[in-house]
Amino acid sequence: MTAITQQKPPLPETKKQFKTTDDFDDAYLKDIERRTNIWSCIQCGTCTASCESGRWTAFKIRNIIRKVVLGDLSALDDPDIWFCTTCYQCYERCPRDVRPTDVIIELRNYATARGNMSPNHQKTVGYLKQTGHGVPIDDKTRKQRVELGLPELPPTIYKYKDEKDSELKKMADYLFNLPPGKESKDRKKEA
Amino acid sequence: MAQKVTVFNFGTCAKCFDATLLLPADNGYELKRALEPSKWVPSPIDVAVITGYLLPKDKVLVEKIAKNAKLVIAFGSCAATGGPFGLACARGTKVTPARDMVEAIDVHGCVGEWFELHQVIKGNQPDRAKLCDACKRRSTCKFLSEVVRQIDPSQDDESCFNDRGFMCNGYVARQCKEKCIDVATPCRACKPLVDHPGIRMLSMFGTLMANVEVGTEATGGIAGTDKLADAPDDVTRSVPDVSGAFFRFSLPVEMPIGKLPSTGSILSDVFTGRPLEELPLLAGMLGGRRAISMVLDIIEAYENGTGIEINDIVKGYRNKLREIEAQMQSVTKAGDAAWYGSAADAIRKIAGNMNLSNIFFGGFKTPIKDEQAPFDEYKSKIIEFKKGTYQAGRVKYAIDAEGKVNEFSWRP
Amino acid sequence: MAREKAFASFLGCIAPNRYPQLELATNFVMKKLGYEIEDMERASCCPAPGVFRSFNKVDWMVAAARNICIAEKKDLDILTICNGCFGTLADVNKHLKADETARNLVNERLKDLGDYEFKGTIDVRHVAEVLAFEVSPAAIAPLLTRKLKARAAIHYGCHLLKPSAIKQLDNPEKPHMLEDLVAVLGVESVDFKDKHTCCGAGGGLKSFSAPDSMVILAEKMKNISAVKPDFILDTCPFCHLQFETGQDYLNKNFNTGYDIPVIHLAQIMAYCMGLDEKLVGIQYQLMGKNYSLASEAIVCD
Amino acid sequence: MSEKAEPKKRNVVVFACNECGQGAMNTAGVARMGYDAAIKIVPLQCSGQASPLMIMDALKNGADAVGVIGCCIGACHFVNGNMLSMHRIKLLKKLFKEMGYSDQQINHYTARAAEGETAVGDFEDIIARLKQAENKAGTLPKEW
Amino acid sequence: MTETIKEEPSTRDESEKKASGREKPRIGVFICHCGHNIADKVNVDKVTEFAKTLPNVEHAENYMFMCSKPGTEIIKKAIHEKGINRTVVASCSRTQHGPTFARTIEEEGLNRHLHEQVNIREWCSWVTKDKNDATEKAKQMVEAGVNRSRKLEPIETRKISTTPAALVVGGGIAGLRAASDLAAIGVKTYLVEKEPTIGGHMTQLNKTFPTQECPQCSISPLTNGVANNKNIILFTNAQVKTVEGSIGNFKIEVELTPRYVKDNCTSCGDCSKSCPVEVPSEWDSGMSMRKAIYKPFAQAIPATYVRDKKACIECMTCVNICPAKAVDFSQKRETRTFEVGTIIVAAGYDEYDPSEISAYHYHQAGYEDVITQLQLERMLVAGSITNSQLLRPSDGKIPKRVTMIQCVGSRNDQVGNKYCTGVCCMFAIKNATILKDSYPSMDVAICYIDIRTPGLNSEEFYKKAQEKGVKFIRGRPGEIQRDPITGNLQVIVEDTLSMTPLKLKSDLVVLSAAMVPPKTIGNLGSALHVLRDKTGFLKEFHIKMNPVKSSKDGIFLAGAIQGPKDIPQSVAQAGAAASLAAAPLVRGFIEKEMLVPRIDYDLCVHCGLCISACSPVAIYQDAADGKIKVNDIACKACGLCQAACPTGAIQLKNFQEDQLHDEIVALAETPKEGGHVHE
Repeated sequence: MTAITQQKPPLPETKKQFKTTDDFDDAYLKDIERRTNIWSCIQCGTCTASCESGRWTAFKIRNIIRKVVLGDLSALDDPDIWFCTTCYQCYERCPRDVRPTDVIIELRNYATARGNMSPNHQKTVGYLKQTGHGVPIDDKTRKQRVELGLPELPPTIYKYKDEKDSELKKMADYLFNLPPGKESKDRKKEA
Repeated sequence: MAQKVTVFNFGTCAKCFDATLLLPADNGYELKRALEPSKWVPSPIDVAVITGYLLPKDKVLVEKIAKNAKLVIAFGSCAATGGPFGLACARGTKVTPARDMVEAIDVHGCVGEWFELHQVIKGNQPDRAKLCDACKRRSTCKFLSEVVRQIDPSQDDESCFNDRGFMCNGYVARQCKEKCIDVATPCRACKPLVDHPGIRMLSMFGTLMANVEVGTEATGGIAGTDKLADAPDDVTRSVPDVSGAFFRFSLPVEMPIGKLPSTGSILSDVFTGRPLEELPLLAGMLGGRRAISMVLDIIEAYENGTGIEINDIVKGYRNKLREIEAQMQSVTKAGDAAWYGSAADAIRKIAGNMNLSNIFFGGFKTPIKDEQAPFDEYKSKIIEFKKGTYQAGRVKYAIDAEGKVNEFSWRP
Repeated sequence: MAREKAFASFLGCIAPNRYPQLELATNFVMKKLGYEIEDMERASCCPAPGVFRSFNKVDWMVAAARNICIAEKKDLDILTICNGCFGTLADVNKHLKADETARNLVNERLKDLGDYEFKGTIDVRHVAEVLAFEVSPAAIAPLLTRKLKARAAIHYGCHLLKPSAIKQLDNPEKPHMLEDLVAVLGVESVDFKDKHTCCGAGGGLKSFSAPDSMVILAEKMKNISAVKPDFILDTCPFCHLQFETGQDYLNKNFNTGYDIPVIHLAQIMAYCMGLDEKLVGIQYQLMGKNYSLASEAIVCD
Repeated sequence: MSEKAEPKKRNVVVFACNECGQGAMNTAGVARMGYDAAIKIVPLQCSGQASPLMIMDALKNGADAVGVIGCCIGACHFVNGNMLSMHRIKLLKKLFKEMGYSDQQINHYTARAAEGETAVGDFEDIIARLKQAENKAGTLPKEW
Repeated sequence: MTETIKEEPSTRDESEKKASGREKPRIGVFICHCGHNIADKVNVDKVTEFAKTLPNVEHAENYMFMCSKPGTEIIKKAIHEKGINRTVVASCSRTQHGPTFARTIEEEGLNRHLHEQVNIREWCSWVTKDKNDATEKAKQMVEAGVNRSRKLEPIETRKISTTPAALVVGGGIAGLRAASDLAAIGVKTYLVEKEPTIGGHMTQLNKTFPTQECPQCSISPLTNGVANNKNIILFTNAQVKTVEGSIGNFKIEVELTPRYVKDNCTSCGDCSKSCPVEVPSEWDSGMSMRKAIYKPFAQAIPATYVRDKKACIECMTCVNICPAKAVDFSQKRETRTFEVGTIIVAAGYDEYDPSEISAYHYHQAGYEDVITQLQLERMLVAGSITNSQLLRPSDGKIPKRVTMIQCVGSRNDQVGNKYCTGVCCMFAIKNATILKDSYPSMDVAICYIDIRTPGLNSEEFYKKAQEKGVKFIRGRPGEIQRDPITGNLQVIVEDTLSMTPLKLKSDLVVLSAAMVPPKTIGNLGSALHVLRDKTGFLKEFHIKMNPVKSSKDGIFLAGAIQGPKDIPQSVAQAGAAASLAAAPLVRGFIEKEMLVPRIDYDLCVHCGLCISACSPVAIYQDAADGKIKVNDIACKACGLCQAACPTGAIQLKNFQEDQLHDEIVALAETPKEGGHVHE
């Protein structure tokens, strides 16, 4: 008998294919619900059918809305939500006026708060904090501006960065102080 | 043998008391006026006329008066049903109608009207003509989508205020001499046509607000769990202040003494929680001998605070009013009936009536019956409500974002 | 109400920092139409409706409100040449005007950034919308010195018209404002498949994962190149950037050999109103270096 | 507190419409569903007939709470009577709040003739709310 | 309390009028044990004793079964001996034995409304646990009953003779069914149809689901029958202008648009042949052309031709060519007035115009191949312009791929139609099946959100369609896209079940457009004083219990005017409406208890809120003297006006403020000997 039991292989670790209540939490829904209209979604798929991004990427807006309605937290960790180009096509066409684009934006806010933020995006935020622009100026353009007879620097916040209590600094201090993204944390560990 | 009639002055507002000055001289009864009832030496009289609002402390005195009088008449809304001062009972002040102290006949009205008093003294019924019969506006009674707090009187004076969502209690009011509706001010039914005017109007407005467009959507859940009345909807929310709108003169008889904390003075108790646009009228009712300066202070405070311009003509008239008031202080004490009559007429001419309904932020509501200057010089502005504290003259008050007064002070 | 016949020009990021010629062209056009243009000193990124709104909606609103306040101080309506900026500023402006709680919240936060308070006294306008509706094609016609006999693939971009509930400019499914506008220049708009879909840049996708955004553009370019237009006409520097770099990327990786010049509405307008072709600045751009507007130009008398 | 409030006899006046309101109550009775003896029913034609006048009348004369029970919204047998009374009660509630009293002693409900439990549910809710109001000492005083 | 200024109600004065109810109230209280049902919980004797102490109570008694013969005898005896003129019976519900006792006192010559039923069984003994509580409650309820009964007044029942005729608005399937049913019962019926021909949408259809019969064949007996029926007077090209009065006697005014062709038309069709003008045919929903003088379709009834004045260029060819000299341009619009007893509204529906949804590009240049289901029907129907071939409008080729889009204009908040039209699913499935049958190689896809096929054989039909190879794709298309070069159409839709976006190449796209209320409904509704609900359809009296009656007595609804319906549902409702409408006419009179409001004109201020509050529109302002008045027959005694009135001028009899006040007082206070209210 014992011999046989010894021969039995251990139960293999399998990825669970079902979801339990732990995977759900509709607390974070409450806010989204207040600002959007998700409860009236009938999953008709008009949004996905209107979604340019969805035709070429794994992004399936209807499915994400479904997850939100169910309170499925995986929606927050799902990188797909970052594939929306906010083109508002679904927003325009939704027969139940669910305003999917707003739902996505809300979700992204939550995701960012959880630290699900891609390195590239952190870089962009970095630009904003350093230069006040998502796309900072480069030397080529400086030259070009001069050639075109424009001032070398546009009269934007970057130009005034050095004046005392520069507003650029204030902006950097007070805006978009976001939690570090998970990836970046991981990277630190590796280093 | 002439009837002995004595008029007693309670409460602060002496308007009704003064109004008795106008009782005809040759009325066949001898009129005495007790400005300070406490000083009155009891002597048997035929008719005792109580004016002003009564507080529990007055009970003894009133009973004493009643003992000596054959007939007690509660003259003016304050004495009869608590009147505008009764609004203070929401904050615990026990304003009591005379009827709750002694056997008394009510003569409603703010200001109480001398000829009605005259009739009652003579033992006749005051006539019961309906205000709506005298109103030039016609009602079609559409269901409301919203309640508006101000209207531009110049546009459309055909349709009933209530049709335009501008709450008017004229439906339940009797005709009076000083019609507020004539100066584009909704009636608050100081002379009720029926009993419980307030609740009836409330009932009527509730009905108006239930828009008749019938929905068939199910109420969801097992019935009994749908507390539809709990969710305040926009229309209900748009009624700024129910007690002030429907129970302006009858709160103490319709509702028990309220539980809100008192703000100290009875005056501020009355004003707190009222919508800004009601203030001038309310002050006109409460101010008594100082009504004019009170109203003008309130108005000017807001005008200065928010930069509403006033042209010189308007200013002129306002000054004239202040003058009249100043003189009145002295004269009414002496009790010069003739002068008082003429002064009252002068006030009516400018301010619409003794409640000064015509004076409003930015000007006057309707043209002043006067040869000078065209109408639009006077037209009242639709004001928007700016949160903040405002002060002028004796008055100081603060309103919140939706234009409700949350503190009021007036130092005499 | 803000001052008439004058605008505070909001540059944004890409226009001044990548395509200054758009900035120049816009000023030229507006001056020609008798508008005065004032700079908005210390204006920052709008910030972009896709990227920054996704990170933190409130901060996004605050930063945008700050920009609006700069114009409010000048008592001028804001003029943008970028759909993104338009998307952000117009939406935030409308939202804060309507929603008091949001306004109070934002004003609280604004105190940190300097002496700003959002009052809601101005509007935010897009150059295309100003030209199409305030000025109107008819009024533009007499000012033209040149006309172009060209076929343009018009790309509206997303945030110019949508959400139509907020923008209320034109029917997003079948708009015609730009078509009407370029018609007076003699430019013919060619219809192509999926005309009103996104260029793929928006919503932070370009920075999040450039390849995916390129896939979307690839389809777009396929449809556009199929109808062989002389150039692509857009109203948004970001789309501009996407079309430029995108064609380049596709050529490099899939040797598609695209070389369709990308021209902003302001550029074409400026050219037809007599701006020197050098200053229109197509030569600075990646695509259509050897494309000359002059070749198709017809001088008006 | 509530223990002390328990034994005292309450009177809750319930205005019930002729259709679903009374119907549900009869059904509840036939099914022998028990509910608080404080419930006293005034049969009306339609819940839309229950005017604030009557409601205040009841409270003035010593009722502890008042409920109005009609058909479900949209199913009123006189088209929209229930809506009318509902809106009036909203106003009344507002008035009570303005006087500093709890607005829980006047309520509007709906019931379904076929389902007694709906009526019983309403009654239980009335009592629950009343107790809550009493504990907060928010009910109108008995005589005024 | 302010002194009551209102005058005392007439029931108070104790004049010597003998008429029951006028004299001093003498109340008899009778309490029933109901076996154990009441007596177990309620101490009946105590209650009886208590009742004796109440004012005006001349007699109080309890008995085992009041409803039994001996029980009622007790009541009669009391009436005889003690001169009781009002009775209060405390037993079961007013619905159960209330009528029994009412009848009892009626037999003794008292008015039935002088009986007050107090329900101490369902509302007290059965629901109260504690005995004392139950007894106390019973006391209170009895006192309340006594107080109420004290001021009750007799209500007379009036007989109103009815006009033995009915009006049916709308000549569609529902209208026809209703009209012919009425006629069969022997009621003279006026049928008013706004189109020049009767038959409605059904005549446009090709086949009917689920059995795929020919609708023409099924409806033509009905149309012919109606046309030839002596009992039915048919007005085509006609619209109802005004409706006055109430159940039993409505006065109707109908406006007739002239046909410009006299009835001696032999429908030879020469005029049409020779007419030079061509316009798209409405009946063919634009799929074919018709002349300016025309007959909508071959089987049209009435067969008389009709001239379209707008299209006509007045070349007079038809006038000259007509062998019967029937064409007559001089005809004028005229109005007919007549009286009817009841009205059935069967105005049907319109097909939703999809061009509102711009992503589908319906009716736009280049998108000719986007059509609606109704147009598809018109193509497939026998003898159609394509002679029942399916040819696509753009190039007349037979399409290889057909895509159908469901819920176009239904379930859509953007266009404001929240409801599900309900029939489109079957409609589409049917057409898909037909296409599959006639073109097996054609590939037919239906893009749906949910397939809804309730009812007989519907689901089976759906299954058949699946077996036939119709593709069902669960997803609502985002747009219909056209390649500007090839001109091909693509339907872009996500197959939500497999989460894949699809681009369906489609040669023909068919939109299943919603059913919406007919355009003319607004005027009709207001003419009839019938309420409409949010969707714009006419509102039924009660959504479950009375879906056929309208909000106004004597007006009934049939077919799609009350909400989207398929043919069998419409027919069924029409039948029900017919029988309901016929009943009072056959009977010859209606009996109406005059339980109506009375108005105190001293208090009425003509605010008119009672008029708006009155659902059956029974209150009106008399044009003559400007007074508000009540139409006793239309009134439903709901009392809404009473609560609405700001001055309490209008009071529903036996529910008057003061009567209810007495009752409320008794219930609000704990019972005390001698009661609360006294004379």
